[in-house]
Amino acid sequence: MEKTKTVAAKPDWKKIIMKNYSVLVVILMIIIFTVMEPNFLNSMNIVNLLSDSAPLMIMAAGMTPILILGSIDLSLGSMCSVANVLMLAIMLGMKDSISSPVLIFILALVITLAAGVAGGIILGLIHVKLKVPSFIASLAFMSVWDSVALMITSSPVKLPKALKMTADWYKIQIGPIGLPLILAILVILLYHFVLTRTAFGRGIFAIGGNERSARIAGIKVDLYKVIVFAMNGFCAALGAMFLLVKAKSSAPTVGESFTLMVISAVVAGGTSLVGGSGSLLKSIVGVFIISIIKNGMNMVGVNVYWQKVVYGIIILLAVAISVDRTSRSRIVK
Amino acid sequence: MKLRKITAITLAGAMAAATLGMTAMAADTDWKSFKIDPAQIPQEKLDTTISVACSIRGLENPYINTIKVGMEMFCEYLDSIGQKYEMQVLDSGGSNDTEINNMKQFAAKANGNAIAYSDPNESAICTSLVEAMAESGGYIGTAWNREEEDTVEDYNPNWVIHTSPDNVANGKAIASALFDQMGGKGQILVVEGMLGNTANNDRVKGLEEALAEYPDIEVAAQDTANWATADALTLVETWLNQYPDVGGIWCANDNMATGAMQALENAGLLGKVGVVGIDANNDVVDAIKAGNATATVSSNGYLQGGYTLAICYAAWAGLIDPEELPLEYREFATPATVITSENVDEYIASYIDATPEFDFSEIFWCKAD
Amino acid sequence: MAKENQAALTIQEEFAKKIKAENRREKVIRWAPVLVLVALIIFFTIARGTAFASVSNLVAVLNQWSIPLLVALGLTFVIMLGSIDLSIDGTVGMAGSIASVLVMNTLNGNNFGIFGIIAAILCSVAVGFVIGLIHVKLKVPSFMVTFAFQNICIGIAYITYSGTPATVMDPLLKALPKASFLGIPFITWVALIMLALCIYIQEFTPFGRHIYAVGTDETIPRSVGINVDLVKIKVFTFAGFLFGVAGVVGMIRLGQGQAGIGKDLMFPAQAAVVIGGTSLAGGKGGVINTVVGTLIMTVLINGLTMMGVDPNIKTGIQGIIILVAVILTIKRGATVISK
Amino acid sequence: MDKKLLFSAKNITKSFYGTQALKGVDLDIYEGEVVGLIGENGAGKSTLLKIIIGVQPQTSGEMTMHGKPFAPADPMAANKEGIGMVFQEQSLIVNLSVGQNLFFGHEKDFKNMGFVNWGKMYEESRKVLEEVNCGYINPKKKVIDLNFATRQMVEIAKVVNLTKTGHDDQKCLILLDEPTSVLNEAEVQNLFTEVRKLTAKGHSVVFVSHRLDEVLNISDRVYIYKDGENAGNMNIQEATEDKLYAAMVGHGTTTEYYHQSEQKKAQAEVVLEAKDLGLAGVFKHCDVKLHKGEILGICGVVGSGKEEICSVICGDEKPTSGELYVKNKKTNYSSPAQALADGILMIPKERHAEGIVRNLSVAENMALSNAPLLAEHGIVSVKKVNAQADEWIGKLRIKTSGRDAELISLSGGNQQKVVFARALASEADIIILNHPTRGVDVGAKEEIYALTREVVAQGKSVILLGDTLDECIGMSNRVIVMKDGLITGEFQADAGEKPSQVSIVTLMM
Repeated sequence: MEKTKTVAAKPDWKKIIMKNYSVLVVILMIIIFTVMEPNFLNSMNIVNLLSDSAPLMIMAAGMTPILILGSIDLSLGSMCSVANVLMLAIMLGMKDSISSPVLIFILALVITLAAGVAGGIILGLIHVKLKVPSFIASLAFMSVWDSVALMITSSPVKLPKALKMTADWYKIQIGPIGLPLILAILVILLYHFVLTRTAFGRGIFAIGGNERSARIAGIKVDLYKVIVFAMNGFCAALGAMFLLVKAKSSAPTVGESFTLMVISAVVAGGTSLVGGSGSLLKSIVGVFIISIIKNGMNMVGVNVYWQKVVYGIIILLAVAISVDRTSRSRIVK
Repeated sequence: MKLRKITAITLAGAMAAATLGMTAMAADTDWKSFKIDPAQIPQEKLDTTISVACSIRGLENPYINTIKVGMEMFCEYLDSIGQKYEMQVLDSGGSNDTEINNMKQFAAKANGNAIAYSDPNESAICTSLVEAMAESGGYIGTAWNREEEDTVEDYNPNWVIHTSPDNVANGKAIASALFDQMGGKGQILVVEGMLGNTANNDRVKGLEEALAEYPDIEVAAQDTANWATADALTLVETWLNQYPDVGGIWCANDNMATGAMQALENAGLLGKVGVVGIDANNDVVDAIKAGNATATVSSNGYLQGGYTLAICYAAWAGLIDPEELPLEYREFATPATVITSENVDEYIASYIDATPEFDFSEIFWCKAD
Repeated sequence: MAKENQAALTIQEEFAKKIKAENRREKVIRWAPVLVLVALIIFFTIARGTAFASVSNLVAVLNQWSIPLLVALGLTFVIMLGSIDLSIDGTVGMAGSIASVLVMNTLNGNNFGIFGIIAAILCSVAVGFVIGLIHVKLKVPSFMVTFAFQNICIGIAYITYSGTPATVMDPLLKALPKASFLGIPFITWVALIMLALCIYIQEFTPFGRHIYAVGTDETIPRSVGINVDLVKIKVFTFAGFLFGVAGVVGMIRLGQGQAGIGKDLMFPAQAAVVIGGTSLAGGKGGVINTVVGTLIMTVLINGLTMMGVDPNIKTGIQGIIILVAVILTIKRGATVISK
Repeated sequence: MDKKLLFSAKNITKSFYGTQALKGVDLDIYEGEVVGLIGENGAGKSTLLKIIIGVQPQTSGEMTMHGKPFAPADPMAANKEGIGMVFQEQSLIVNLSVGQNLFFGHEKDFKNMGFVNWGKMYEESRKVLEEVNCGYINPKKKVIDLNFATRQMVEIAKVVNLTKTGHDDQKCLILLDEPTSVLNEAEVQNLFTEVRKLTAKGHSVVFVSHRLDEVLNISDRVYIYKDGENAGNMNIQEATEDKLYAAMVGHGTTTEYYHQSEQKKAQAEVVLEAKDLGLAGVFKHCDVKLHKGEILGICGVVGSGKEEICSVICGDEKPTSGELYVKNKKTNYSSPAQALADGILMIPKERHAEGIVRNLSVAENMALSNAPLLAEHGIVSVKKVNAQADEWIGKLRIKTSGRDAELISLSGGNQQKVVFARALASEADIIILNHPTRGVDVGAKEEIYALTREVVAQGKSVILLGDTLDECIGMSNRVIVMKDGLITGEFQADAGEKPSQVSIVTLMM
């Protein structure tokens, strides 16, 4: 009996550091960029760093559990475009019938979020019920959402002056941190809590680790998957709202560049693409890695022709350092 | 002054746009001949490192490269007057969000000692870019895309100027050139740029205006090639099987015109079908000379990039006060040239065979009269 | 009524029936991509008649098919490993741009002819090799390595011509897009030769078998003593080679080298490979599947263009047809896992 | 012993990340003999085999083969020396054909002008298959289309062939790591015949199994390992199940293996009833009743439908005919989650594929099925999860570095214990045990039997598919026999009135 007694877990610092290399990457990058351009850490840029990343952050929140499932969603950016143009179209539609801009904003937001959730559910159902791999299902939906966005508004639309005040909150600061980022991080923390401390969340990790085992163990695999995709739609729509108030305008192509950026941010944070492991907290770090690279390159003023080369190399270095190598047996695909 | 002669063939549309800004007909002709006098710039300004940037939407398009070159020419001028500076290009890759972030970060870096040329990705984000710069105290000049309701006076003094070669007019001008060449009747193919993009929508709007004036021209097919050469090639290649008797191809930019011409060449129709585009890419200009293309429009990116920064610089250096400038000197059209077989030799001689030279001290020389 | 019938059957008969049904289903799944292709061709022929089903359009389709085929072939092997390659847009654009500034062109005085082209392909082979090396040795997921190299290679393409793309002046290269042999365009021949090479590698070399094995379960070949890492590096390198060829062919087709040659090739290629029936999980599918998949994509785009579908909804229709085609090729059932 | 020594390993040790898996074991194999290798899970059997085949190197110790020092860098090197291994996990590539699998890694031998000559390879394959009496297998067939037993024979054929390539007169050593776990009785007999044929030619075989009867049946000599050390070896003439058991576990055996003294009669209440249940092409007309507090054994060969009937009851597959009543309520499950809501849970047979989540911790794996029960207001209590893990780690003697260890770091048997703990911890009151003791060592088996008794004593019910017939009879209150998808017999099996094995086997075959 005594030989099987479990030892009280001591904090294994080596393991903790190995599991959190991505934080080291962030610190390293901050140091390097500050040395190269002292203004990198001036107050205005810190404010930029701590508010610009909000849309990316919120979308990473939706994508992380999808990657934990071992799935992927390539339609995220296009879903975001749809929500972006839809929200402004709704606001414009209500402009004449409802007098309070705030009410218009809230109503439009609610409808948009509902649309995002609905979009996520449709994708989730097709993936789960028809067994279409999420990669290809979402790839098809990328095209579909692109068309839907263009059908809603074929041109970018500006937030009319009468409704501009609804975008003012975006600039509110609490200390150096912008309100949007605080909202995004709150969403992440809440979602993180759900993922780690509810039966649903624990189920997600089990499904990602071994779907058959999870199913036999009585976990509602299909339902949970659809919920995760619905949440992703929700986050995409929320991110779309952020982009709307940030740019004070909508555009049917606005989300395009986000899809791969979001996935790379989540992976750079340390969530694995094969599923079963990962964390939303890591994704916060991942988003900062991507944001700092982009910000730092603008700060340092890299030659325009070299920008993409430098961006690619830094991302590669960041991921190569932060990738989780603690599990030796893991196969990397 | 060959340059003068070419710019003389400016667009009626562009001029109309210019007159829009002329709310008060201030006859203050002095501004036109305003010259930067380096001696008036305080030494402390010259010793301050000013951050110079142009914000662009990507590097796929050679026209955009001319803006960058324009900035570099202007920076050579800064060298010549002993101004310290740092130069960079902000590439948005066609993303609104990235362009706004870039501008905010650039503004943060420079702490107010900044001037920027910006080609907003969409008109809807123009003011967001200006706002980023205004908050830091830097100076910005925008080009092309801006919502009609916005005016530079909303962000005094930081939004120094907005110049606008008129996309609607450009689209219409090349369409008219094409239709004239076709004898006013026949089928055309329309190759659009990226859907949902302001520049594309405006150019197509210009095409539609021209179509209204030429009732015998019929659009056989219309689709997007996403501003890309390869996509245009595929598109036109397919269409040519369907409409072998087509008389002309209207493309929303020159990259796509290149693809259209390649498709024509493969089909043995090069030179027999008119092709028009916008941007004055070298290969399209050469094709006009060879008789393989009909027309393109030069918006003169060198001039746009260089002079916009020059005016912003004058504002930063305190030589001009934007608030005192009459509106017609803050919102105006830069010269755009329709290049056809008539003036192509001249254009080649001054812009392709020779690098154009500009005197950036005459900051308002860039204003189309 | 079905129930009564079943009651009359013995287990063995039921079993035989079930196997038959399964085989039938299997057949449908196996042939679904071809059926989709045939259906598309029939539909477009009815809708657009001789304009679609003409020799000249056949030539156009072959032309338009060549580059996607080259790209998708390279991707097929990568996907058969269970990995993914996002670098396509970059590598293809890079190879095309490098080639254009090394052959006789409008931008500089270079005139290395065939050596310029070989050098350009070697560059993308090198990129493929480095991708494989980093992926295998540093254990970085292929998704991330190739995403990074997508950016790096587009950057390199920009650097090669710094602004104005080089137009090809080499008379031979200029003549090639129009050249044809037996009625089939030159660039399609290039693609077909590469296709033959891929079939050879897949079917007639040990390497081809090893790719399947690594994709199925890499612990198995490892236990037999096969150098799994080397197999992966070879696959990425070979993919790099095919992307390089695609880039050069794209440059020849366009008569110009630019980063844009590779633009938007990647996602359609992924779709084509999967529509063809190659499994994203690895170990299943192959080159022939990809031939059908790329043909579906090419015919679809060609046909929709001819139909004059509103460009705003064209991509949407493409998406739906991709989805339908994939749904037809997928095994379903409670116990099937899809990621 | 007049036989020639073929292989010898002396004082082999192996340590992994700080834990000592082998503390010094020996193994001598003479030509033409079958050596049985037994020991509890984690005793070091698999580790030693992996060292011999070259998957991993030993930390210290020497090996010789054919009298020469032997240190293979990889399995291919071992093959060249005449050592081949059939791995515990299947190692065929399912999307390749049988022939391509047989010669996997050796395709170069068939290369001609740059092309692999598949025709020649298939011809050779046919010869190889015939040599192991499997000429009926078409070498061109894809492995994915074969059943597990056939795959196992292909696997054995592959190893036999590999070890012979190039050296026809060389004597080989073949390592079989639990080769019989997926085979039915007839196939096991067939395998043993093949093994005998091989040894008759002077080759030697190492046979690892948890089924002591099989070890006694086939082996000439038996080695016993315990906790990474030698625990003796004996000739088969002197070995009995009791002796082997004692040597493995380290203390005396109890013949009351199945705790029959604690077996209680089932209650009258029917908790689950299947009426005319059927799954097209697999089983039909099945009427099954399960009583409260009952262990119902289902016997049958692989393919009799006993596995699938469990899949249907636990909700994994939908029946195509008949009705299923649980606690007098008609059900129509479309997922195991729905069945769990009614208190039905299955411990699956394929542990790796369906039982465990390898990258989650021990504690999390145990909490998979009952997370909602460990929650307060929907929030899962980490304390409770940990407490539950500690409780079961102790109860089942699970060998792990702690509840937070990733499950994959545990040995196979201990993983099975975790899965077992999960089912017991859940509030399910109808538990389907599908080969619960597969791959579990003898000591742990006994604990699992005792726990099963405890479970039914609490009023829960169990459906048991035994790993052996003996187990099924010994544990059950009632036994159902299935053959070809139909129920062919039913026996009362309360303590003291157990049916004979023979009477059941005749209904199975």
